Amino acid sequence: MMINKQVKNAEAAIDDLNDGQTIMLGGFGLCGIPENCIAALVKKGVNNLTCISNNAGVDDFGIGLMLHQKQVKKMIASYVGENAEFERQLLSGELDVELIPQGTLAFRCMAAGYGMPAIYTPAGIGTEVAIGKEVRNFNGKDYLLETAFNADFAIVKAWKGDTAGNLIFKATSRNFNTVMAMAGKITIAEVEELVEPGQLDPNQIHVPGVYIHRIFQGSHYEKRIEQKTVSK
Amino acid sequence: MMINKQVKNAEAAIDDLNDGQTIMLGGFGLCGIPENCIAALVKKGVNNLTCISNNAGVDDFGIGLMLHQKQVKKMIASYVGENAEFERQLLSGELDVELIPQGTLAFRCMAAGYGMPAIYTPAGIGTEVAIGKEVRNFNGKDYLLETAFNADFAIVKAWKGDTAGNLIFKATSRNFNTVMAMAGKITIAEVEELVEPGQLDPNQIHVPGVYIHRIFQGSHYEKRIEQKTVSK
Amino acid sequence: MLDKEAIAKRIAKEIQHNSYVNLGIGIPTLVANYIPKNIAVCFQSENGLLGMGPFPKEADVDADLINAGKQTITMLPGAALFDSAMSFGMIHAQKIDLTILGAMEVSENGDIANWKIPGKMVKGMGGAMDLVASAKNIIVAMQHVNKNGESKLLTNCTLPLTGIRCVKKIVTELAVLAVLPEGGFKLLERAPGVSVEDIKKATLGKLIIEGEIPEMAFD
Amino acid sequence: MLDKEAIAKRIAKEIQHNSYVNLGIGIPTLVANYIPKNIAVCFQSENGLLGMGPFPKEADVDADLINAGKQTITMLPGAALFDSAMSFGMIHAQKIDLTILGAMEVSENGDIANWKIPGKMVKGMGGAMDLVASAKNIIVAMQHVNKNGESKLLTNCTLPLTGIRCVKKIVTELAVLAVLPEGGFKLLERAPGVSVEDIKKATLGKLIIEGEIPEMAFD
Repeated sequence: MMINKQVKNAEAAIDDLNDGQTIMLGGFGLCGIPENCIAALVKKGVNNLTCISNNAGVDDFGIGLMLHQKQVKKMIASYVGENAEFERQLLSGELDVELIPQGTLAFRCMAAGYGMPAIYTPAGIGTEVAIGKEVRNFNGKDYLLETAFNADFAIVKAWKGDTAGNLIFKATSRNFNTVMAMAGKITIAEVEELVEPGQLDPNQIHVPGVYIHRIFQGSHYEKRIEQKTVSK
Repeated sequence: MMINKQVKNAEAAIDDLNDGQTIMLGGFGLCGIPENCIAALVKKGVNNLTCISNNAGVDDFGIGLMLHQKQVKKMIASYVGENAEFERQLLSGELDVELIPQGTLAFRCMAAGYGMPAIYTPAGIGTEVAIGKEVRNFNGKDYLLETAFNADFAIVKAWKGDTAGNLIFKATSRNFNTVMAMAGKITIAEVEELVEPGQLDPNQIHVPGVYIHRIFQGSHYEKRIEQKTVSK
Repeated sequence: MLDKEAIAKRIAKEIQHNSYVNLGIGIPTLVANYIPKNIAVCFQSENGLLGMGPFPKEADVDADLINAGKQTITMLPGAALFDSAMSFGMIHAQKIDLTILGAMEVSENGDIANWKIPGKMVKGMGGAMDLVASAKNIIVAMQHVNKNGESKLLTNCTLPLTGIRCVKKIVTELAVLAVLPEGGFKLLERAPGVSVEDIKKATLGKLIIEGEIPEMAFD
Repeated sequence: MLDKEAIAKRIAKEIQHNSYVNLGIGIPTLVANYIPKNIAVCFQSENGLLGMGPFPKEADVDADLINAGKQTITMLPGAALFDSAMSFGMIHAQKIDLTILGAMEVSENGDIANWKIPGKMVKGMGGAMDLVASAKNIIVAMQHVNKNGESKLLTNCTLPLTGIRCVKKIVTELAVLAVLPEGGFKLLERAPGVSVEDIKKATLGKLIIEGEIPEMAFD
């Protein structure tokens, strides 16, 4: 009998996510973000969160919706442009922001998912990112020691999933979703299409179900596009 | 125009692989080993090699064929059972053997492929594997510092590939082939089926072509089974 | 005294619902045959598979689908394939709930030796050092004494170690024992027909016996 | 003086056959439009794609397929998708041959500043610090002077750094310059109609001029 991770919906999935916790949210820009869970977090009104995510959404979508309700105490991200409310909270000191290189963000997630306590990266050497951090030289090149993230929840969005928790992503919506899925103490996956075990090709699975604690089929995906660019 | 990595065959692929070099060979047991390239290495008679591979083949197949010809100076592996010639060379001192934990083998390859100079692993703490290595405590647990491999060539075997070097593996023949493919200074991939760019689904590729320097369609795969076990 | 199948059957009772389990070579492999139907369990093979199924029918044998013991196997619905790095990543990140493996020696503080006998052939540690360094729960399946009649439950291991302070429970042909955090083998159950005295004789390390020791139940 | 398209066109000449290239936002993105047909080049987008193609037709727009600038894009035959960890892994392992990006300032020893203006809004470094810390070859595409007419080619950067000793070449509206390993901007080419004197006036850091400086050729 295969282990079943299915929960009813986003509300059920985040039921025990509480004030003051640290959460990871997958996505790059608005691509591959867990829309249903973000909506549920906004509805639940959970506060004082530390959010780890590459971006902070835009004013009226993605993590921007949580910022608007002042649910976020601290944001750890690599790029936070194009968000007026974010800017206001940052400048007023309401929001604590830690900006880190995008690769460092990915590797600190990966480290957590691989049971590595820390990793070495050359990104940020000689910059303010290196301040207060251990620098070590290997083979003539300097590296920063960066520690694994420790997140209470990771919330990711996949294209397809099965009730055993196996996930498949589409195109560039994969981004941070894989490494965050592997990094959460509790990982919640929302998927566009949830199927029974055996319906996904085991060879094509991007994240094995062992990393996933709760999974549900989301609904009403808006999948907003930040920069629609077309060629004639 | 897509970059083309195709070479004619195994002989062409290993043409500049020379005596004394360090090579990685993918596979777990005899599953997913680069049969064509091993045959070409045996035929070429290149010597004094340092081989990094999870196993050392069996007496008359896999890396065992190279051991038989005394082409291997040093073997870095995690498990080398069931190989009489290996045992003889080890006991006679002809062969230098470094046994390392299987996860450490995988991570030292991965580190090379990810540009990480070293990684921390708990495997081997308190054992003879830790002798002479740096031990560091993170969050109350001890870890060993293990350095990235530095291999002149990585030789892997995939199920399908395209001329741009993209690879897809089948079932458990994936094993070390992915991380080794990413780790070689020059990586050679032999595949059962080589197709044109565009024939593989970009979403299903296990190793992107950027890691692969030479690719060819192999022939006459024996795919020997070490332990055929069936249920009635 | 239990035979190998009975040891495997007893260990199967330790497997919890909704758990991910890594089975070593030998007796541990047999455990899969005794999982109750109502228990959801997913077996990991560290060469890159979650959802390992039984051995294949002759017609379904696939050289590309083997377990860590190099045996041909099958996949169950819901299985997932991955590479060796991710496999040991999930082991080190403690995503695998239980590891069951064999041992040559276990010490009373939970050290384990199972990969090398100096002077004899060294086959290598394979994935054992990774598994014992990280598993949340480790159960050892082994004979209580070696071929020379010497106890394998020792004060300190004499063979090169695979890992330290990691074994939580031991199931042998004679007994089920817990390794206490503060050290010592706590006798939990006797095999049918085996006396506490028999177990005392076969155990060299510190044996802790409190109250009546029940006989194993198998139902 | 070159316009943005001409800067991109000049940089395109730097791209070698059979190379993997990462293009930053702004002028670097335009470079893709000027690659000669006989040059095989593969563009990486660090959010997880190798083999990035042109913008899609209206009917082919896919919210799940964007580049690092969040623009909708397409994939070319032979493209491969991966996650952010592998993407930056291949960057750090120097599998990407060339990085082309914009800058606010470059110093004569190759330091680059392009992510933050203290006191003003901080948008974050995104992937820039990873790219400049690892790329084998970095070309900066930028204006020679800022909006206030101040040189962006300095002895030392005044803005917070993105990376140190990494820029190899700079292409501006006025000139092509190499950053020498021992320090200094070596003038390689003048833009059409631009004199060496014009470039001297616009360059605050150490400018090295040896012999006749040719005018850029574009074909």
